[in-house]
Amino acid sequence: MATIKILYFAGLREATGTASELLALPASVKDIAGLRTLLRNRGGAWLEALAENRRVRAAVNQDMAGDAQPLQDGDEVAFFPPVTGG
Amino acid sequence: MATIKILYFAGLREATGTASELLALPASVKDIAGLRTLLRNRGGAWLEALAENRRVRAAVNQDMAGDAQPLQDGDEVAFFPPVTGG
Amino acid sequence: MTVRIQHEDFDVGREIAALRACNAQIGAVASFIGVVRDLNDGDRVEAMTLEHYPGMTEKAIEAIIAQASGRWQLYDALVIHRIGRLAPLDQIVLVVVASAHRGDAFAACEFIMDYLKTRAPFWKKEQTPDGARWVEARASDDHAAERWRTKG
Amino acid sequence: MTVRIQHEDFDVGREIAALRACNAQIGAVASFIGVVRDLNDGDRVEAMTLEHYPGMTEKAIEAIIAQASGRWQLYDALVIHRIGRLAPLDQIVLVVVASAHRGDAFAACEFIMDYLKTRAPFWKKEQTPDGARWVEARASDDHAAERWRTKG
Repeated sequence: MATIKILYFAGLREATGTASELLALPASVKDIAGLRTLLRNRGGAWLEALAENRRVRAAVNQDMAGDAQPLQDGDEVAFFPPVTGG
Repeated sequence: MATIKILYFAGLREATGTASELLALPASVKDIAGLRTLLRNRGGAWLEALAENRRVRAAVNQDMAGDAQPLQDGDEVAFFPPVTGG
Repeated sequence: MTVRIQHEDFDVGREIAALRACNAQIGAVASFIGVVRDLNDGDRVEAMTLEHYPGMTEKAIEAIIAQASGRWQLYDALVIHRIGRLAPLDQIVLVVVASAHRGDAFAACEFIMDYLKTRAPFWKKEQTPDGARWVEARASDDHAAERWRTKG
Repeated sequence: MTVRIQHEDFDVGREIAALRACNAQIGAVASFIGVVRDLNDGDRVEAMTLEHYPGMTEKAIEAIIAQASGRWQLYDALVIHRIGRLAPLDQIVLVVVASAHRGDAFAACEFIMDYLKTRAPFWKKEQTPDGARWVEARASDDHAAERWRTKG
């Protein structure tokens, strides 16, 4: 079974109350889109923070990743709002 | 009779051997174009340094001036090559 | 090419001098400093906190600099970005680019800033009299980065 | 808005700090430093001498800054240009522009440099192994200044 690490940053970390977690991926979850759905299905703050109309970015192994990006055992996935540095 | 001050800079100063001069303007010289001709008519280095095919800029009272710029008593005129600062 | 993410302030004069030292082929140094303003979107800002994604941030900025180096003739480039709590007037970011000619230096410096604003994982949280709030990303920053897709 | 023509070197860090001191509305500081290169048009440059037209130079640069201020939102701007004898690696010119936002700061800084290169009365004489020569004006500098007539 594939296990991934998920990191949450900024407003997303605050809304979910989670900075990071290790997650055993159900076999049905193949990509970022599937992972988003899985997390939304936790309901409550998760449903709201990862709502489809929210602009939440994803990265896989520290590279920006689209919804179709496949997930593999050991991946480091991150979710965060659009960046505002500089 | 109108008297003007003329300044020469950079390569033009070196070519003419002149940094500045006071010049009593003949009544026939009304503008920068006329002054250029007057100076060229000195011949030798003047003819060459102010040749028509040379890009020599002019300023009157410290503002860039075209050939049609009229000259008045007391004007400070300057001739110089295209600028190369920065 | 250097990227530094740090809590401490930086010395602009020293950083620029170090970047151009000993290379007499450098004719142009363009730099940019981002500073904390005491007003944003009409509200007074008392302080801000900068969060980042350690590892990815450095990687993202290095990729931006590499892209700039492929596009313009650069001798060197430096990006320093601060994290943690900052107050108005504090320096946030420094970008310095050294090149033979000014056109390359200006373009690369602005390109790096525009891409950093949209691609480097930093997030600002502002402390205002009404409480703390995460700064929203601006459409104008996306547009600024977009420009470079077509421009020379 | 400050213009200084001087023989002495300048301290970039100090000048930038002074320009943005006390104004917490400044969010962006763009700057440019022009440096003497040891190679120009394929020849080794041992030194250069910068001549100017006292009075007109200051006036011309002040007019350029005024034009930039009319076009972009600037809090302050500084131009320092050195004259006299300079060696490779020596600083020639410093332009610093402070604004609320980076787009204005970058554009105004580059505009001032491009106009300074074509409108401010300075002339460079290079010392090369083959003797001294006046630097020729470049068409590329005219084109750089031309761009601003139509652009943004």
